[in-house]
Amino acid sequence: MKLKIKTFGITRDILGGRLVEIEISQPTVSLLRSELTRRYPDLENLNSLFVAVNNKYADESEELSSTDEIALIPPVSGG
Amino acid sequence: MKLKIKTFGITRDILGGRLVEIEISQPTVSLLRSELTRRYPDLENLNSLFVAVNNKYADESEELSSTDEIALIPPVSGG
Amino acid sequence: MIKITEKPIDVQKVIDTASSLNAGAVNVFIGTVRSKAHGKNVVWLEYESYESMTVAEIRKIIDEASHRWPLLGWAVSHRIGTLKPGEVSVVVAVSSPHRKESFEACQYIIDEVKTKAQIWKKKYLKTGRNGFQQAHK
Amino acid sequence: MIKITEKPIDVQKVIDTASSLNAGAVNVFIGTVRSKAHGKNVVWLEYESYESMTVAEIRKIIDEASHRWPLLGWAVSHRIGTLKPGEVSVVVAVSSPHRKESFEACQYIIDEVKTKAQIWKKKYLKTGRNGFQQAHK
Repeated sequence: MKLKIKTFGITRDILGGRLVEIEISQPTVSLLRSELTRRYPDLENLNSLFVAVNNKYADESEELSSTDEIALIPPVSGG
Repeated sequence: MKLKIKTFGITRDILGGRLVEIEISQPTVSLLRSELTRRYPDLENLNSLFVAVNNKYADESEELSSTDEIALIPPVSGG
Repeated sequence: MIKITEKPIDVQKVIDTASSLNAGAVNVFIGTVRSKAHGKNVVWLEYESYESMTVAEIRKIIDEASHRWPLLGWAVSHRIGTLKPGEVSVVVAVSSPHRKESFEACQYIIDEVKTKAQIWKKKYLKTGRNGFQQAHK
Repeated sequence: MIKITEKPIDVQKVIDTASSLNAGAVNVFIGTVRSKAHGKNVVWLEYESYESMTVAEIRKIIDEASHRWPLLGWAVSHRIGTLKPGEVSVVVAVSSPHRKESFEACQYIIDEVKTKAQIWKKKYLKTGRNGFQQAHK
């Protein structure tokens, strides 16, 4: 299944784009995370990395579909 | 000696004017205070009453002259 | 800038005066005239100041604040004269490198100004249909 | 009002939005871009936001603050896009009956916005004569 991943902050630099496509079969948040860190090991250096699905922070077990709005949320630095 | 007393806040209502003249011989802050409370007993109801001489809070023993700028400072309420 | 003024306070100007290019934080306190006091409607307030003493007193307060916190800019403006509900009576603005100290310094300054500056307010309250009452607090 | 905007923030407008006739106090926090960071000159900053999440997150922060303190008005505005040193990045304003709670609520809100809102800054720092460096903090 093809997932579209929105990137923000430093994850955009690491993944190299605003919207990155990843192919995973029967994807969950946990599987997505494994696949991303395999391809982009620099993600492991972050103090935290949340995955948001449809504008909510997702649990690791949450199943993903190709119509979900998926986003990577690295440590925030507003203000 | 004739002293001119500036009034502020509630002391203006009690003394009935912005600038009140008081005659005292060999005046000190302490004597002025006694004379004022004798004439205007309502002053005793104030939580505090400072006497300022030439823009500084004065000690009770300070001597006063007719050229001093003397002011009554009741509890403040700015802000 | 320490200003005692009969004219409406320009809040943005007070903020601009306190700002600094090296600051990351500006904290601003704005005191406004409440429409109610002692359970009654406020018709208007009158503020007066013993200006020479007030300016010296506020300067002392600012000196103490500058000693305690790394202030990069500051400004205090207090209105006097007749004010209606909703109008701004006082503005304190400070800038500092980081936000925590801007909050602490601004709160210190307004607390001290309220308890030490030689400024007095007189409230004119509405009591019943045609009645008025004055209050010195 | 919660606003995420590419345009310069009108501080006075944020204050007006947060003001209330029943309030005696308005506290305002203004975050500004510092000219120095990590010991280097800041050339510019870029802020971006995941706007849908950011607005919902700030709304939760405001709800919690309204629960803890008697707020009469509030407004939060955060700038995104390219900012130069001295420019305003964020404004938080709250009004309340008395001053203490206005300081506490405003500080709570900006602390929470900084640690929770989905906003990211990227600093462009000058290193040497022609060098640049990017920093994500």
